[in-house]
Amino acid sequence: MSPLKRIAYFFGLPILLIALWYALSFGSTNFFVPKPIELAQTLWTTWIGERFVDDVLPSLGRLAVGLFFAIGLGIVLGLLIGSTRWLRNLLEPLLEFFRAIPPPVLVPLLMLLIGVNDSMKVAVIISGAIWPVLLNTVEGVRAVDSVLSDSCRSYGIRGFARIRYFVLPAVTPQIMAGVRQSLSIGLILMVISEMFASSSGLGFTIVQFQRNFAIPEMWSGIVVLGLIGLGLAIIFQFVERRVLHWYHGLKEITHDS
Amino acid sequence: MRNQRSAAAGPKAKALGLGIGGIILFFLIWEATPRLGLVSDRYLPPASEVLGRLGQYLTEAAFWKDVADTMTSWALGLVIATVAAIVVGLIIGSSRFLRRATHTTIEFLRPIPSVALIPLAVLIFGTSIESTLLLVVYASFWQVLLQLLYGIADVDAVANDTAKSYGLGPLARVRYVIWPTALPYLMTGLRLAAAVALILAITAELIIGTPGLGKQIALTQSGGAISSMYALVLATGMIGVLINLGARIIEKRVLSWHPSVRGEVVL
Amino acid sequence: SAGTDTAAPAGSDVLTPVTVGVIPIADTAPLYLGLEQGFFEDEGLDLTIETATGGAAIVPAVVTGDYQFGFSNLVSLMVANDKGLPLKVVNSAVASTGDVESDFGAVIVKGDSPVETLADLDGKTVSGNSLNNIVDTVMRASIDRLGGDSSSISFVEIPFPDASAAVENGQVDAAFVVEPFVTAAIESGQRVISYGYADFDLNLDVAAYFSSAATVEGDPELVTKFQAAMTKSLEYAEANPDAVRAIIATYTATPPEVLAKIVLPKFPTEFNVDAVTALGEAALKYGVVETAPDVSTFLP
Amino acid sequence: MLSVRGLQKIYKVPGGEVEAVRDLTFDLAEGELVCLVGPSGSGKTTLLKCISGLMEQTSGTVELNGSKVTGPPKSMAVVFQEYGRSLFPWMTVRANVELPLKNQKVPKAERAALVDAALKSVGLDHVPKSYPWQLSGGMQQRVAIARAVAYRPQVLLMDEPFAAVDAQTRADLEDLIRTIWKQLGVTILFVTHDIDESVYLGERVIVLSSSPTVVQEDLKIDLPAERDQLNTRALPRFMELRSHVYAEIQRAKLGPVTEQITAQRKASLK
Amino acid sequence: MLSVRGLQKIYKVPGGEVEAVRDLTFDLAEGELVCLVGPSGSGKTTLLKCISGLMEQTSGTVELNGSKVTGPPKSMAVVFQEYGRSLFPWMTVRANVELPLKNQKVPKAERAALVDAALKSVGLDHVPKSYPWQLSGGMQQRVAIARAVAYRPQVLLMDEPFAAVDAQTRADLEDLIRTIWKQLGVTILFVTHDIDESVYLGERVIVLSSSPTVVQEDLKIDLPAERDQLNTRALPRFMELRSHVYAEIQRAKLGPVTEQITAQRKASLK
Ligand SMILES: Nc1ncnc2c1ncn2[C@@H]1O[C@H](COP(=O)(O)OP(=O)(O)OP(=O)(O)O)[C@@H](O)[C@H]1O
Ligand SMILES: Nc1ncnc2c1ncn2[C@@H]1O[C@H](COP(=O)(O)OP(=O)(O)OP(=O)(O)O)[C@@H](O)[C@H]1O
Ligand SMILES: O=[N+]([O-])[O-]
Ligand SMILES: [Mg+2]
Ligand SMILES: [Mg+2]
Repeated sequence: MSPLKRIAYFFGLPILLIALWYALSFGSTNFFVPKPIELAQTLWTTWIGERFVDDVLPSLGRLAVGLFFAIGLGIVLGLLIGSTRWLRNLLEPLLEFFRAIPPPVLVPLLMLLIGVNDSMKVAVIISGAIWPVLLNTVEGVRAVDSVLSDSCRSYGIRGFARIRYFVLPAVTPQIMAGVRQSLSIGLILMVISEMFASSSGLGFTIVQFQRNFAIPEMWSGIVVLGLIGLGLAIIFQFVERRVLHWYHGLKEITHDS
Repeated sequence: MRNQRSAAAGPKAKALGLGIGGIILFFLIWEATPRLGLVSDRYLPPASEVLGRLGQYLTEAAFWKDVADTMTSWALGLVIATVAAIVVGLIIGSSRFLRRATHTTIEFLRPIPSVALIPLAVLIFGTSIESTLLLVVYASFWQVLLQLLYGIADVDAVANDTAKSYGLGPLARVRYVIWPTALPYLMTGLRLAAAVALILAITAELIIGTPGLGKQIALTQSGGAISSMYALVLATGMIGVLINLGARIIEKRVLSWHPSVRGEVVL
Repeated sequence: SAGTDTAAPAGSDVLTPVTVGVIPIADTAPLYLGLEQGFFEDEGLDLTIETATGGAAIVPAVVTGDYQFGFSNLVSLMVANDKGLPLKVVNSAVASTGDVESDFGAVIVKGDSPVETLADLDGKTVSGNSLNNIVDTVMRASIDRLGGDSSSISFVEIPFPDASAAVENGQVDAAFVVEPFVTAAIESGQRVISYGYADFDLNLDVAAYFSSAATVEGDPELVTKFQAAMTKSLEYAEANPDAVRAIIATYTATPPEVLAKIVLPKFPTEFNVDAVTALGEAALKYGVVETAPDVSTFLP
Repeated sequence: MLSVRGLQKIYKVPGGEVEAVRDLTFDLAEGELVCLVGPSGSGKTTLLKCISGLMEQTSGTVELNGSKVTGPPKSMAVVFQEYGRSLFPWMTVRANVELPLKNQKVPKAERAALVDAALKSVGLDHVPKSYPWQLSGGMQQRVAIARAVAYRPQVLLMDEPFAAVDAQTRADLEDLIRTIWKQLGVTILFVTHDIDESVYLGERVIVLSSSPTVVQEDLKIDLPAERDQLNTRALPRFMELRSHVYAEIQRAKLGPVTEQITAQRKASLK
Repeated sequence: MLSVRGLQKIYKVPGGEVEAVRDLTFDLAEGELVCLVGPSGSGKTTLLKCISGLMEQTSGTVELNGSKVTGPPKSMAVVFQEYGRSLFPWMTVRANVELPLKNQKVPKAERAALVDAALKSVGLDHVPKSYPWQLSGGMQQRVAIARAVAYRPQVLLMDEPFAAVDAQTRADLEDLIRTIWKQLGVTILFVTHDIDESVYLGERVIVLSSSPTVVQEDLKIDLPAERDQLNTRALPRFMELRSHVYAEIQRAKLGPVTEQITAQRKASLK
């Protein structure tokens, strides 16, 4: 694809939507609904500078650590649980139990067990972002191709080698689907984790704005979240293209025709 | 694989037994934590006390009314989100152009936390159930959509070529090839979304104050009724387990041909 | 009051529906009592109480007119006023007890903590339920008045229900909590170093009922009726603490044995203008608002 | 009817290109049965994919009944070499065979009759309710054949359709193909590795060179129209023809024929 | 060395059972090369899966060197019928062939030599960096063969390994198998549909009945040990043997032989 086309794809729909929003908000005076231009100005004045260093960067740091562990643990546990039936039977109800507990309820408990610190916030991020990776990995492991699986067994490829050379690559497409979900859920939980027992951070700041009726600032915070999400997605896409180049080659035989 | 076969004698009973074993283990650890003084029982009451309180709740009509309220938002929200995601997903997923053109927008909107939309929800719908629904739908929509898009990308080239060569048009291919291929992904998406929908239903009730389990949790929290609060959290978790059980049953039926399901029967 | 229970309001058969958004805590007991006692009906109002856990859900609903009235703490209302949000304070709601030895809000520390007064908190970590709001404003003001340095303190947000545990586990050195957590903390061996609201001003208005500018200007009659009913309710609550405790049990989850022991707030019918003025100035001083509210127009 | 002109296909792979097919030109008349043989990797599958409109060629044209093929034409059916992956694992054998007919809105009764007949003709009338993954390799391949047969296409492209079936079944299926061909007047392009099969089945055999591919030989099979497994294969002419094809393939394998030589050969054939 | 006794396999399918293999008993001596033929769906793949310990039989035993096979033995390699799905799509051709050796901790230099030799022997030394899905069907199948050959197993099970390759390559690969067999003394069980191939390759040919399967015929191939594509196939004895196998298969296809008859035949063979 030519760079020009790429740019058109990237900005096309967003520009269209912003134009629509601009048209719709033209005559509106609603206090809670921002206008595009006002929002853009607020975005600039609110987030560039000191606040970026004090609130956004530490949040991003926690997010990165949380995602790292969520993805790592999700894959490791997923491989374990997916390939061991008794473990799956043992843990599935429990995992479903924890998955159903809303983070705002979980936070006090984590505070109790871990304390009011960065580890707690990271734990909140892990507690929510792990599920898509874990679930997708488990399902992927369960669905590996039977002929490939037999090939491995007949060549005595077992244990760690089997995971490394067979299961992991085979499940990577599913894992990537999970990771992509985890990125945005992690971001959401970064906000939620800062809504409790916090005094700084992106999420904390957005909630402050919301409580203090700084509505344009609040929306600008939400836009920042969206932009961070977009940034994560772009990084992710880059990594995925690399990790799954064989998969895209395999699938695009027809897609390109 | 070997142990899968040895489990063949009453595998269902065995699976159930293991699952229950896991739960019992969890409760034992929970019971021990405050009893051994690892955490003060004023902040984390022992499991037995919470279970007792839950037992009491189960006999109260008001509790069941709350459960019904929460489950209504959950079910409605999930259905709306799923249907919308399937329609949007199939449209976007089967066109390369749309896939590319919507990418930025989707990735921008997806990480916006539902909870940040609460003012907007209240602004539009007040504190009625629609506010909760908006949050539930927004959060679970993306889960289903994304899984579906990945599923559609996983369509086998040879299978798709076969369908094309037999003159199956785009719609027929969606129905006979793309849909079945994406179904396993969709089921995972649904299970993710079901949990997220429950979480958001409760969270919205908790924060906005629409009636349901979430509101009750908030009340017990602010009222300092700590074992009641944990009893309600427990109830929430149990609902999650039941939902997953239901999803598994549906999955077994819908995906009987899929390696993840058939593998356990044949091998 | 037995008579008002059954007597239908003469003259008008049709009641005006009115919805009030509140937080289900002890502070709003008079509203529930007023509904129970028929004070609103007497004024021709058909009252519906909607609950929420915070201003985030109430304010937009009042602004859009879904609710005619709402309940919020005063500093939040000052902030809204500061941001130009079209809200109007219409009635007093709840205030400190006038007793520095016993109030419904308190700063607690661990039983064996070396901290004796607010002035000892310098350099320490203190929690409040929400920052840049009434709780930290009054704490800062008291600390600085006692010769401490509030800017050396790091404040963190911890919800009231979780604060006592955070104190116990050493995650914070002190915490501002309200009832029923004050009583619970004392019973578990923790100490109160300051009854925060009363320390700021013996009779500090903590929260108020508000409405939107549109309602206040467009339907002054409704506001007058609400104020009348509210005044009756507040007086009734102030005079009948047992009724207050009884009604709190109906809309919160606080166990009855705890309810019997908690310290109730005062339910004044008039604002303490001096205290509100001082609160406004403190809010300005600590950067919560950019301009202090003009109390003469801010209050009804 | 089907005309391939100067077909070239270059696969783009990371770090280079693979010229699978260099320059293929040939015609199929209406109702012809042509066999295509060529070394492994010579581009037979590639060619079939281009003809069926599933893949775009790099240059050259494919025309069906005078109009360019740009997408899969409805009147064409393909039996894929990767039979296992061409069956839908979520459908029973019967549903797999029925699907294209259902899609064509063939009335139910007629559909049932066509499916039954097709399954019977490939010897699979006993497993309609099985799923493809419950079948042996040969059975799966026969399901794919039954699907194509039931579809009654105008043009039938088959990519090594008998690779996984036993000798006896193969003979039966060969006769089935010739019967269908004669009865329905369908145009068939049949890829096979079995030289005897190509001679026995085809009215013409096209031999491809090894990759980058050109047509190395286009041989008319002048055997009687009525063929029979025992007698036809015993004919001296059959022996001659198969030896010829065998020699050609061996020559093809020796290395890619240079364009020059091919050009010469083409000229000499005219 | 390899001993199959009373092997039975019943597949459980929703709503019933499929008895794929009824009762198979035969032995392979150390270093034997035995071909297995039988109608499509007669359970050849099933049998191979049981022998290789990939699937558990319903009853009967498989013994390798005197000890029961309960899981895949390390000294055995299998070439699967579904070659396309047996290659790892995320690995290059070279990595696919190399993996089992790497897993066995074969030193790097030796590994490279083995892989190179194996790829060369199947005629794929020019594509080591391609991915399997960039290859033609026949090339994929040859990669699977190369992987098994490079592994140097004690027992080699091959399930129609030449189904997708052209005639010339097939002949080459047949000779390759016999060469490897003679050089390394490996025991080979080779499933094929091609009767000529079974006779040309094997020292023995086992013919299976159609499903539910029993051994219908166990035929010694008394051809000279040194075989050659042109001369051996022209031997009168070769013709006799292939006719015999052909007749047996035709008989097998007529319907499942009853256990009684099988028992009689077994008795008469002793
Ligand atoms: N997707 C692809 N990417 C790159 N190269 C490819 C791709 N598909 C096929 N090729 C190459 O194109 C050439 C022709 O392949 P094709 O599958 O058409 O051969 P074939 O004649 O069908 O062989 P066979 O008889 O073994 O099936 C081969 O060299 C192969 O490696
Ligand atoms: N997973 C399965 N579930 C149910 N039945 C099966 C399964 N796999 C194979 N079968 C049945 O077992 C029988 C033998 O199958 P098998 O694959 O062993 O045959 P085969 O001899 O290898 O045939 P082919 O030569 O066609 O590959 C067939 O009738 C098949 O339908
Ligand atoms: O979207 N969520 O706020 O979880
Ligand atoms: Mg091919
Ligand atoms: Mg087979």
